[in-house]
Amino acid sequence: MAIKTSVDIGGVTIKNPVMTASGTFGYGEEFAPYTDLRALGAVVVKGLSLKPRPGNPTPRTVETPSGMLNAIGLQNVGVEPFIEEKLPYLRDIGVPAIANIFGESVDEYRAVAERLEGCKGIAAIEINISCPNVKKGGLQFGTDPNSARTVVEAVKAVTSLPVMTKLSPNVTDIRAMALAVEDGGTDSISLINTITGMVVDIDKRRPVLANGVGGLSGPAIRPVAVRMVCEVASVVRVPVIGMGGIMNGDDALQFIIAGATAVQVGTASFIDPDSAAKVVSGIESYMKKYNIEDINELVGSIKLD
Amino acid sequence: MAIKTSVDIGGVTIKNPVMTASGTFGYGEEFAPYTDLRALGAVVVKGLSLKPRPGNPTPRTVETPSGMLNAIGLQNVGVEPFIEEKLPYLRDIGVPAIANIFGESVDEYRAVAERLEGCKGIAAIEINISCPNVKKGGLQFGTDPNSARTVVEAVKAVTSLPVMTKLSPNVTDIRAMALAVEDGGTDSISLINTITGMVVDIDKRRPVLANGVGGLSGPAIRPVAVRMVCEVASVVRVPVIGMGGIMNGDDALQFIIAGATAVQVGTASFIDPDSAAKVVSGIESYMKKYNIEDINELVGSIKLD
Amino acid sequence: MARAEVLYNRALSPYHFLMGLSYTGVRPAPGQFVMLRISSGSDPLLRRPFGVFSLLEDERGQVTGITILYRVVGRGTQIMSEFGEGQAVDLLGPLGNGFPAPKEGERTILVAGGMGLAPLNLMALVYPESKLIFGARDGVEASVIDASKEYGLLPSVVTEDGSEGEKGLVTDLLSSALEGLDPASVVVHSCGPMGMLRAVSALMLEMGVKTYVSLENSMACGLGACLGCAVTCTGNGGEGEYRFVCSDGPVFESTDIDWARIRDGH
Amino acid sequence: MARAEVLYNRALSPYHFLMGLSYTGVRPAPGQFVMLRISSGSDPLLRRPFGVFSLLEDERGQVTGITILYRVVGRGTQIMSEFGEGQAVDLLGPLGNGFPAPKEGERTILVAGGMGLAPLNLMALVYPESKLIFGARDGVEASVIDASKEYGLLPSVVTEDGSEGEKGLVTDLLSSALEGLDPASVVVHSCGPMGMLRAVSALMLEMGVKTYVSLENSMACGLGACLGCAVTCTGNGGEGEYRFVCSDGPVFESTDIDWARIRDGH
Ligand SMILES: Cc1cc2nc3c(=O)[nH]c(=O)nc-3n(C[C@H](O)[C@H](O)[C@H](O)COP(=O)(O)OP(=O)(O)OC[C@H]3O[C@@H](n4cnc5c(N)ncnc54)[C@H](O)[C@@H]3O)c2cc1C
Ligand SMILES: Cc1cc2nc3c(=O)[nH]c(=O)nc-3n(C[C@H](O)[C@H](O)[C@H](O)COP(=O)(O)OP(=O)(O)OC[C@H]3O[C@@H](n4cnc5c(N)ncnc54)[C@H](O)[C@@H]3O)c2cc1C
Ligand SMILES: Cc1cc2nc3c(=O)[nH]c(=O)nc-3n(C[C@H](O)[C@H](O)[C@H](O)COP(=O)(O)O)c2cc1C
Ligand SMILES: Cc1cc2nc3c(=O)[nH]c(=O)nc-3n(C[C@H](O)[C@H](O)[C@H](O)COP(=O)(O)O)c2cc1C
Ligand code: FES
Ligand code: FES
Repeated sequence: MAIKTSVDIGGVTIKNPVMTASGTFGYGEEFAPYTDLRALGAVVVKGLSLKPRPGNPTPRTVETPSGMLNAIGLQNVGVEPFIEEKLPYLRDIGVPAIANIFGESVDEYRAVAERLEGCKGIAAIEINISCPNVKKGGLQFGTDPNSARTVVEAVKAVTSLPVMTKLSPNVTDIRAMALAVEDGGTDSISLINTITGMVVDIDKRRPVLANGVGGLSGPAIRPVAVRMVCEVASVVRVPVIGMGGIMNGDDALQFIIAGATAVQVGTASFIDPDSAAKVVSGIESYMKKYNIEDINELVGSIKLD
Repeated sequence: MAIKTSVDIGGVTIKNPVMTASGTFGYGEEFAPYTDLRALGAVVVKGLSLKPRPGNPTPRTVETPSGMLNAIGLQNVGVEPFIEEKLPYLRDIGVPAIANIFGESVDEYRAVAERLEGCKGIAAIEINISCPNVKKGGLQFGTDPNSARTVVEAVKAVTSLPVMTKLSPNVTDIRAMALAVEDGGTDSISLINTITGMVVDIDKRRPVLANGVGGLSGPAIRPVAVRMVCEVASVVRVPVIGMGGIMNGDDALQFIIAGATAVQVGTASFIDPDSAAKVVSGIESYMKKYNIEDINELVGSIKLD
Repeated sequence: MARAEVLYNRALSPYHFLMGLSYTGVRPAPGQFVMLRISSGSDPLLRRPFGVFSLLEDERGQVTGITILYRVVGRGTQIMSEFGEGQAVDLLGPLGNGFPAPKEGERTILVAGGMGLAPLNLMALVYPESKLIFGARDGVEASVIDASKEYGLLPSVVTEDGSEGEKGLVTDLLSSALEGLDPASVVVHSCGPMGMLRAVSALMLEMGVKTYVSLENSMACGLGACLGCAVTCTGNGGEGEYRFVCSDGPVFESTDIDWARIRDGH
Repeated sequence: MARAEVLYNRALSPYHFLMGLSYTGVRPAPGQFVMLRISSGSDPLLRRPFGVFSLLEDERGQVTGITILYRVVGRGTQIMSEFGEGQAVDLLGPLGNGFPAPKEGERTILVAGGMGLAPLNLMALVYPESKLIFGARDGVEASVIDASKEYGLLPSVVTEDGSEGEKGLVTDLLSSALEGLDPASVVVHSCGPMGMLRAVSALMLEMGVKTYVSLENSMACGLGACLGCAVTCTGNGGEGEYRFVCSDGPVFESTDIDWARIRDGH
């Protein structure tokens, strides 16, 4: 049986629905010794800001039950060196790169997007709105529907690339956030980013992470992520990209059945650098087992009664 | 060394800071064969409504990585049979019972609280606001600060018992919820209730739980719970009671150091029915190790820098 | 709660195992179950329920251990299948209410489907005069019956594909077993997949034979505390009500179950 | 990534173990490390990093395995200590950059504190002309040095409480070892607790001896991808910068580290 795994994730078609998640796969090259990058639908690179950012002091990560917290502080080389030094690798081997961008003001988001305009090898922009809006006193763009919409509109105005907007789960109503960014013109919606958490070192009586709090990722958050993807997919028209604790093909299928057109694999790549490729083959095995010719038949096939 | 573990949780003093969490310890009696109930600070009973509630169809529970989802649907005998049939057991053995109450309208909350007025053996009322407000079209009391404040005020108006209000973590800003219920007059604040999640059965292509979604509890959510307790403790004056994934004394100490005056043990009791008693002795060992004479010295002792 | 130790962990097929566990508490009655903790960490988090297949006794007849018969279906049972001798396992039980003891003059027929054999094997050992009927889908599933035969039990066996015993369903064997018997003198005890229990119950209701079924359900606590293992029952004056597999069951009289409101999937 | 098997898992003290693992990949250089997966489930979730203590070779000198020396400090190492022979373990590595190879005429001094012995033992085996200094808090911690002695190494030993070797600190031994040597001809390689590395580095800076330190840090990936294991370095034209223990290290020249901005706790 010939199976079709390619999906349209909003203005761009990728050969299979599996990407790596931003911040968990470096710039791709780091994983080349351990996995076949060409097996992937796309690689979403570490979040890019206008200027390089040093990130937070250490400890930056701590393990939690079936998960981990990270407070990397969005350390990155900055958009310019990314284009010069990091992007060529993925472009040369022919793997679509998705640029994850962030800023502390609408202007900064816009400036990063502008800089990416016309860069060969970039298939789409993913906007990370889980970022403090310094102009609004640190309130996150990702928790306020209006700020989120504004960011999306600003980026859309300066780019010809498809735009994916990545939602934060730290909100009361994820549907409201999704509708706001859809209204702002996003071509697709990805979720979830990490859930804010803390681990206390009871001997030192201070947080383990130097930053105090960090973002929870990994299998622990999967049920929350699946629920939110299901909620969002049921209210928006644009494609939804699901993530949160995906370790294998079966986990990815939960998201796809719940309504995700594609998925991203994050923390799993730390444990097994070949995880994303294994997710691809896991999905294919499932499709063969159930005689599903086109992955799109599965998207949102969940029976809610 | 004589150590003092008793704490004032807002108008009532319990001999140690460890309670069982509502819905995870039945009405106490079920656990008598497996643990010494008298070792506990208090037992919070299964949520009570005015009338008996049948609850949801099965499956009602499903395991997740380091956690579980439940969608029991608040099945309970109703407040009247509770007082007649269940309460006497705890009263007779001298363990303080805390009545967890809920309703689908402010009137129902008030009515349950009224019914509990003057009942011997009840040390406090815990208001579960993670409940759909049918009058407000199913919006949860627990996600809207104004509704939450209204419920607390209504209950406070009819009861002479100390009132603890239990917050839902499914909100953008837990501090705003905490301040609202403090403003409503609550004597203490407990958190967190479960985080909404979903698991999909990929073979049947439907949610595993008959109810679709359920509440995530267990170690998986602990980092989120500790973070929220820390946030709430830093803004309110009333005592905070922390819970979410506490499996042992060390876990409980994370919450206490982060600002909780007391803790509740939930899901852990399913895995080891003696868990809560073990948490008590774990806390005592820690106090001895660090020469802490009064548990209150530890409360909120976290260094955030 | 007791700290048990794995005495042996024998493969009966690639998927089926018989595990002996040291145990010295209350004597488990047929139909009762135990909850095993699979990991000392938090994944898998919850205990797993298993029926008691047989008892191990010392020369004075004191219980020194139990056996459980299990099939690998997921992560927990997969990990269990890798346990070696001496592995420490935390055991909670015996829990629940077993099968009612046969009364004088009663003919007891035990109808087991697949892994439903576990509690009925102990029943057959404790009440040797009962008749044991066992059905399985195929030869692999039927392999567990060897464990019963080793105890000298002489079950009637059917498989759906005829690869072991006769070809057919347990209801076929049950019908023949009842031939010539006074329905009022017979009690059927049954355990197995929901579809089979439904069929057995319907047939026995029709024939007027009192029937008990042992049910399974997702369980978080096993103690009647989480209210997770609810099963829809008739009763409550015809209005219907939930009862709990762990604390009210796992054995129920089949007429107490509201079969119409149960999905066979679980 | 490779599927390794536990060849042996020997207790050196109640808390210290030497584990042999089958391994046939690239030959690990002294100072490189491997990441082991402790559980096939999700708790513990992340791999754990360990230095390579020694290599196992066949008669032709091909690498057939590695050993790791570890101390039980938490859940992961606790579970490891219970691994039996034949246990399958998923191994990622060798990772990171090891110690620079000694140059002609260079005097190599290896300064190990506690578990910091692991990478320096391999260094001492590969470069037998180097001098190994080992310090530990107490006798229990010092027990690991026996594993080095079994390889014929002749370390100088100090303990803080004097229970093994001389009483003192590694810096005492290091000072004596340097007596009469030209500082410019010596290179010190060091691994151990942060406080010790700080002291060794300060002393060697003062004496003008080139020093390399092998650092530890919480690691999620070991591949330079998560950016979790950042360490504050001088450089970037004096502005300071983060470098990564897993991919830039674990071995750094001590003057590259911005010691003032590091907490000793980790
Ligand atoms: C009272 C009782 C007695 C039991 N006795 C036995 C026995 O003697 N031998 C035996 O092999 N099994 C028995 N079971 C079933 C056994 O508990 C499950 O097979 C086991 O918990 C699965 O664990 P797992 O981690 O391998 O699978 P999981 O990964 O948890 O689940 C794998 C699959 O099994 C299904 N499953 C999980 N739990 C149950 C359950 N309780 N009942 C039915 N399906 C389930 C899941 O829905 C899923 O499809 C009994 C169950 C109950 C409630
Ligand atoms: C490059 C490198 C090489 C290492 N080589 C060795 C070695 O050869 N032998 C050895 O015994 N250990 C070594 N370690 C440390 C080892 O990785 C940790 O002891 C181990 O990960 C702890 O796992 P756990 O689950 O037992 O402890 P956890 O429960 O994860 O933690 C228990 C305690 O150990 C601390 N800890 C956890 N990880 C580290 C770490 N990476 N460094 C320092 N402290 C940590 C925690 O903060 C906590 O206080 C090395 C670490 C690194 C980064
Ligand atoms: C170490 C680490 C760094 C991350 N950095 C970013 C980032 O730069 N931008 C972003 O949008 N998300 C970032 N994330 C979030 C992930 O892309 C993903 O949304 C989240 O981890 C949930 O998926 P997972 O459970 O599969 O890891 C990061 C996550 C981790 C663990
Ligand atoms: C099976 C189950 C039933 C619960 N029922 C209630 C309830 O009736 N009322 C309530 O306020 N919380 C209820 N909870 C939430 C717990 O009291 C607790 O807030 C939550 O489980 C987090 O703590 P834990 O991780 O220690 O379990 C229930 C939780 C579980 C797992
Ligand atoms: S399993 Fe918890 S009530 Fe039955
Ligand atoms: S451990 Fe991930 S970058 Fe070093």
